[in-house]
Amino acid sequence: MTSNMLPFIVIAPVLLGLLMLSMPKRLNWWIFFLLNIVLAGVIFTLKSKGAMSFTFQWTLFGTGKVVQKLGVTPLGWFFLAISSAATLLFSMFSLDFNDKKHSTAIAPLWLMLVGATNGIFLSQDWISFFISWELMSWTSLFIIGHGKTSSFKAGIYYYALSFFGTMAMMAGIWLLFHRTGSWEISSGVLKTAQDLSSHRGFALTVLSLFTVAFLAKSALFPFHMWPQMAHAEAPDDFSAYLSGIMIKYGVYGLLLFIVPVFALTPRGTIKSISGVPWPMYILAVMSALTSVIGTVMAIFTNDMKKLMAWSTVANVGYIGVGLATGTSLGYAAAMFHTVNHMMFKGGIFASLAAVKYRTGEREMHRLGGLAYVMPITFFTFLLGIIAAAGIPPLSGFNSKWMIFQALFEKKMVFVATALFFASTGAFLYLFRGLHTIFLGQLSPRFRNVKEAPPLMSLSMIVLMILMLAAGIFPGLVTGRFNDILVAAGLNPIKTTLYSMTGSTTSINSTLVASVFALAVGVVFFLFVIGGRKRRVKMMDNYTCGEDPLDWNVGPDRYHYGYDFYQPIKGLFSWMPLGVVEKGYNALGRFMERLGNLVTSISADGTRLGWSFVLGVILIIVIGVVK
Amino acid sequence: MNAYALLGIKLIGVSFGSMAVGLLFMGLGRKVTARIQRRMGPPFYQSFIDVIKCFTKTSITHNFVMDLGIIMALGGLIATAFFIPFANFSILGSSSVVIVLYLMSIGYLGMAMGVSASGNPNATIGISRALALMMGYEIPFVMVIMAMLITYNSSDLLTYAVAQSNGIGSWHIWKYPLGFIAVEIAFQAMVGEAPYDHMIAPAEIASGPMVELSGKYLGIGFLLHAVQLYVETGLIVNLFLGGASSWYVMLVKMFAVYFTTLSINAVMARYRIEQGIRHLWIWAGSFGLLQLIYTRIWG
Amino acid sequence: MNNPVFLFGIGAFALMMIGLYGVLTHKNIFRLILSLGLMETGVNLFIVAASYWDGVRAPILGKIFNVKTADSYADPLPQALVLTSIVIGLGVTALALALMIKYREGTGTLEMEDKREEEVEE
Amino acid sequence: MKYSIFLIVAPMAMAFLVPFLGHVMPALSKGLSFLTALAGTVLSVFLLITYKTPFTVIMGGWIPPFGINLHVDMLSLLFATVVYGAVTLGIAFQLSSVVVKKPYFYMLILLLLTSLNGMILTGDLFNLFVFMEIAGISSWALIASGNKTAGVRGALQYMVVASLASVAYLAAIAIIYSSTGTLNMAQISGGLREMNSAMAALAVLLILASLFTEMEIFPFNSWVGSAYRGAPSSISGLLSSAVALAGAYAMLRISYIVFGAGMGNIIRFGSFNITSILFWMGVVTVVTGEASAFTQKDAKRMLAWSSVGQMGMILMAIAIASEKSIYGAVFALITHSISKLLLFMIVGRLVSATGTSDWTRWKGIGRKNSILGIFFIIGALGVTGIPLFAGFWGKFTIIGSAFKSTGSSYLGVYIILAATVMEAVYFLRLAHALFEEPERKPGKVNTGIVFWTCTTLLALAVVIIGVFPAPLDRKIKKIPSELRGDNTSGYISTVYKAMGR
Repeated sequence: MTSNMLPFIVIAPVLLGLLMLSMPKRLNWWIFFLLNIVLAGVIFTLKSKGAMSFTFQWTLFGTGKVVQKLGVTPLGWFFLAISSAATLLFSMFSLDFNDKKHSTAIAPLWLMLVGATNGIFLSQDWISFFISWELMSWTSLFIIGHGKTSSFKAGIYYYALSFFGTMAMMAGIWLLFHRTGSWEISSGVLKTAQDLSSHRGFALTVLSLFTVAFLAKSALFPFHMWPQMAHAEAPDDFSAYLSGIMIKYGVYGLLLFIVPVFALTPRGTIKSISGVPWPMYILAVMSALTSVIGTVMAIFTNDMKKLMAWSTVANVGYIGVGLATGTSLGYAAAMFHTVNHMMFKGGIFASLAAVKYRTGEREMHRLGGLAYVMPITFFTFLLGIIAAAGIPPLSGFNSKWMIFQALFEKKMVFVATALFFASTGAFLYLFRGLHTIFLGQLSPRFRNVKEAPPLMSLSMIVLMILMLAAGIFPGLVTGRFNDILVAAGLNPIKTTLYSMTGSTTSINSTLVASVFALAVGVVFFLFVIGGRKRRVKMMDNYTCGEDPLDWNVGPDRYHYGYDFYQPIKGLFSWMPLGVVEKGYNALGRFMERLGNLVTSISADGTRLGWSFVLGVILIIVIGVVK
Repeated sequence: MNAYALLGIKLIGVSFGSMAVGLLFMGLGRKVTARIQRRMGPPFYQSFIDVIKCFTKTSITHNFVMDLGIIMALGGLIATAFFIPFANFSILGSSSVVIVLYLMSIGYLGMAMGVSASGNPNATIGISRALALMMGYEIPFVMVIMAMLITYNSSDLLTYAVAQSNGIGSWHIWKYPLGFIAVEIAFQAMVGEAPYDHMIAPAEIASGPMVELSGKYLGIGFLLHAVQLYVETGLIVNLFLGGASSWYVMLVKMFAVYFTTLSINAVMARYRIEQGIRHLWIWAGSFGLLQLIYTRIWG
Repeated sequence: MNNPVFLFGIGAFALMMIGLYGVLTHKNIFRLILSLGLMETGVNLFIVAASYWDGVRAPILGKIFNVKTADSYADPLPQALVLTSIVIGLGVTALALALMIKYREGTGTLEMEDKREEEVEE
Repeated sequence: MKYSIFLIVAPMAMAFLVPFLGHVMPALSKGLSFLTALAGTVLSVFLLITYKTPFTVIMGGWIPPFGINLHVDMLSLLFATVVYGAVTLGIAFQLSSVVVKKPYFYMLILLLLTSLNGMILTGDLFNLFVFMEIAGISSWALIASGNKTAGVRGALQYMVVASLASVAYLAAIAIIYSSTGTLNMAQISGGLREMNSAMAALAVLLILASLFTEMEIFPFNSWVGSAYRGAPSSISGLLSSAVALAGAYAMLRISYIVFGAGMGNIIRFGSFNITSILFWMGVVTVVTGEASAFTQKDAKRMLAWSSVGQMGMILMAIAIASEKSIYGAVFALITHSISKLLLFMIVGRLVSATGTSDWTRWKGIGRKNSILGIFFIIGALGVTGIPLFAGFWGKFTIIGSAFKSTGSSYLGVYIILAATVMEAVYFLRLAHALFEEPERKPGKVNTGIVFWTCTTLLALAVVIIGVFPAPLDRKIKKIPSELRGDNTSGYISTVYKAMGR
């Protein structure tokens, strides 16, 4: 394995993806799967070779000398590894998902996207980073759209915000280049850290430009509304990738550039709130806000994919808070939650895709009772939501716990309160998903629904095992963080295979899991020795044997699912939840008005002369005013 | 004997002990309520009889999710009970309050899953109310806990309990008076007593979650409530009432907490669900917030 | 005031303004073309005026004018410019009139209006 | 290097030949016009390859200010090449179209070619005016050449605005000539500074107004939508890729050589700060152009307004006037020409396949013609300036130079960056619509070997320049130093040398 492998894992998927554009759909999915195996294999052997890099130099007059460098940093490798593993699982899932009936033509684009992802995580210079970033943006746009008018609205919304971020990043990259004279990311970090004391305005401008790009990609406030459209409208199997991996690019960016800058800045250089530099405190508040908004919106959503999209937003908020604390604990927590979110949200979206695959429904209240016919899907979803809610034996708890420890360390109790609110709200919407899709009445329409096909089931089972493993043995994941933390200029954290040490206490997740198992054992014993049980059809009990169908009430109406939390809706009416979205829409409308105004000045034949005169006046005004 | 096996046996003891304590409280509670309402009430051991009777009956199930959920529910709560220090002693050596808060949730989740798998809309409505109410009481509760947490820089319940062991003057009631009020209000909702008994609401939704449970399922349901009482009263005692130096003091304090709750329950009517949450947010929430602000800035 | 440059200048400016007024106030294509023609005439006059100065003669060699030295010639270039410009103006006007006729054939009107839904060819 | 005159003369001669020949053998005349353009392309490429230093050709032995000089440097040669290439492909495209044009059409194209090359090569202000007028006349006629009224309307609108512009330009020439006594650009250079500053400002104002019209800068671009829409697509493509290019060239040349004495010396006349005029007009143009394109349901209007947006950005780059910004502007102009021509070709065929230029009714047409759709995406990404596609390097450099320059306002740059978001949105919106589920059965797109050759060449150019910009870079990077005034190889000194001073 030489360093030539680095460009290979970036370029090969892109080229193969281009080639695949002219191949049949089903074959493409196989190629996609097989290449992902190769890529994952290559990526997992990279680590053992230690630091390696591939450099490519060229010169343009416009850009000066450019040293493009792909290299493996601890952070990059970590993201690369988890993303390639997850991609492998999702591609296995997609193999069965895209059968003859459901097949979409997105495999080539997806493969290009995988190449772009690898590029982002390997880039050591801004040019490569930017190129990969843009490649990722537009390929994902077409995947989200996948030829549906309704989906495309979501896609273009996503792309507009993302492109806005990209443009901000372009500005940031140039400002940084003019300051450092180099395209290298690491020298940019060092220089910006120095500038925070000497040229504060400049450094903050650069930082905020990059932050805009990363926030837009990670759907943090004020860019939090695109996932509910994009995740919901994307192809079902792609939603898992979108939520599991794509939303983490921004997190990666923040960990790559923003957090190290503040880590390298000596204490006291910049005013701090609660022990956190104020820009980072603002980031923390924005992230907390994101998770509160995401939670509240999720509670009142009827579309299952939208619900989970809002849940993704909420979880990214957690990650943002974690890394905004800027401590090693917070940094590690952010990474840990990234991994966990990848697993549990991957699992959840995979199970939703399986449900959609079998039933074709997306509105939750039309479903119900699918647990009884799709047990593997149900268990994936169940473990997913347990992890998402942060309940102990599963992985989500460990990372949430670490995030809270990071907050307690800095005594950021108000941010923590917001997160607790989001965390409690998570139970509401997660249970709602569980109940409305999988529990309650099984509609007769779905009585003959089968379990998901084998490869889909297999990848869901693997995801379940991963979630459990990371939950019971957190050290499997946290053990990898110390290299990354040291590389970012932070102290290592204390962790073993079984336990983690936070600021206020340490926990032993394995112990928690085992006492839980013990308690369940006790109850199971009670359950077994209790009287015998009889299996009765649902209708035979609470409708007293009457069939509601006789009164023209179908079981799907008897299934309490629609507008689940209607009684408490009024409680949230005071929150200005849609205000940002309304702002964007107003901006869009303003632009349309402006466009109409301009075209009406100019396209109306009678105003030709006037436009000329107006132009002359405009020149005079600008010339004289400036 | 192997240390792990010994610990296991102890934990099994704790699990049955917590059930027993909870059932005893329930029995006494029924007596107390009856006396407030000028009735005789059942004997204090009635709950034990009920549970045993339930376990001997034939029960109805609809599907495997129901079994799973109900087992998970009680298992989760018992696991939580392991983490509650009893008489200033924590059997697992540590009892992080964050774990307690989150582990308790698995009990709720299991319960919710089990009963909503029964397919009865009443049960689901009950669950949806319970979860909604959770948003009401969890936030004030957490805020108060965080106030303690930043004072002691520890999230161990045992630390809090030990810190209050110097007589009644060192109790957290005095140190965190606003917090105590907040938690008391939240506690009323936590155990689901009036005015926050939306989840059960016998007259509206036929006891909500319990509606479809029978036989041993109902028995486990009772046990669930029992362990919940144990955990939650234990939590309050450890947080505010100075823990305890001996097991009977602990029990007395725990019952005292429950007694207060019952007394309020006996004389209150039920809020509507959104009124209840609003009430919790406004009163418990503001007290908790004030406590947190006070502690963060001057504490 | 008697300076012909000044008078020419005034005249040129006036012509241009009249033309501009026509362009700004008329929808009729024919009037637009006429107005543009006026403006062009104005600017041609302006070029001639700008290059005139007193005491020089037309730059035509010959005995008729009894020109002795080259110094007293007027600058011949502006006249060339104006001639060129007049020719171009002629071309433009001719083409514009042709377009106008075609426009009239297509729409039946001489009013300049914008129609967005008209058919277009490849 | 003497051959450079053929770039102007050859198409002019052919333009006179074609209509006569057309009466006898129409096919031959059309082929001949194509061959002329092709030969010109070959010649200009040859000149480009053998190019060493800038040189000046004095026409007819008359030394300026009495005669006219042509100036050939990298900038003009490169642009001439692009114009020739674009026109060649445009003619080929038109020949492959189902709409058969008469030989006059090709005569007009050759005339357009002549005049654009004249604009690019000439070193004389009045000569520039003459060529601008010829370009105007031929393009109006070309726009109106369709048998639909839309073209005539567009041509008339263009004609009105352009006539105003030419009046303004002539008036400016009169002012400049009466004060400096010359119309040669190199000789005027710096001369404006010695004029009465009010007169100079007036001249500058009038020249800017006319050049802005040529370059489609807001609000002088009122004709753009109708003209681009009404014209046959080959002509719309040429308007965007050749005519606007020549306009931008004139802007570049005049603002650096005539207003100032070389690049970076643009000065203020009295209270008139030309740099900020160019800069802010550029910003305003980008915003309004992108906003207008954003609202269009008509694909050709959309592309037209998108050109406006690009021109705005290029104007901003011209205003910044640093070496990098000129490099970026030229790069962006060339890549814009390539991508826009590609887009107009595809759009033209889609219009004829569907009978409408309303892109919302084109849904699903790319599903059957997937390569066409992919080419559209390539063109769209090329214009938008996405990395790995041609437009990126120009845009990237312009933005970079804007942040480097002290004269530019960062606010303006941020505004431009934000406005380009709209550009990405409307292009990809249309690109995606091509692949959406069709509402009705899409028609057959008329393609053929000629069409595929043209589009493939252009699409490949977009991708290749995007991925390997180095060959183009080698040419363009010579331009900034040639535009400098203080340089021995600069424009002014070369012209003076040729005049023997």
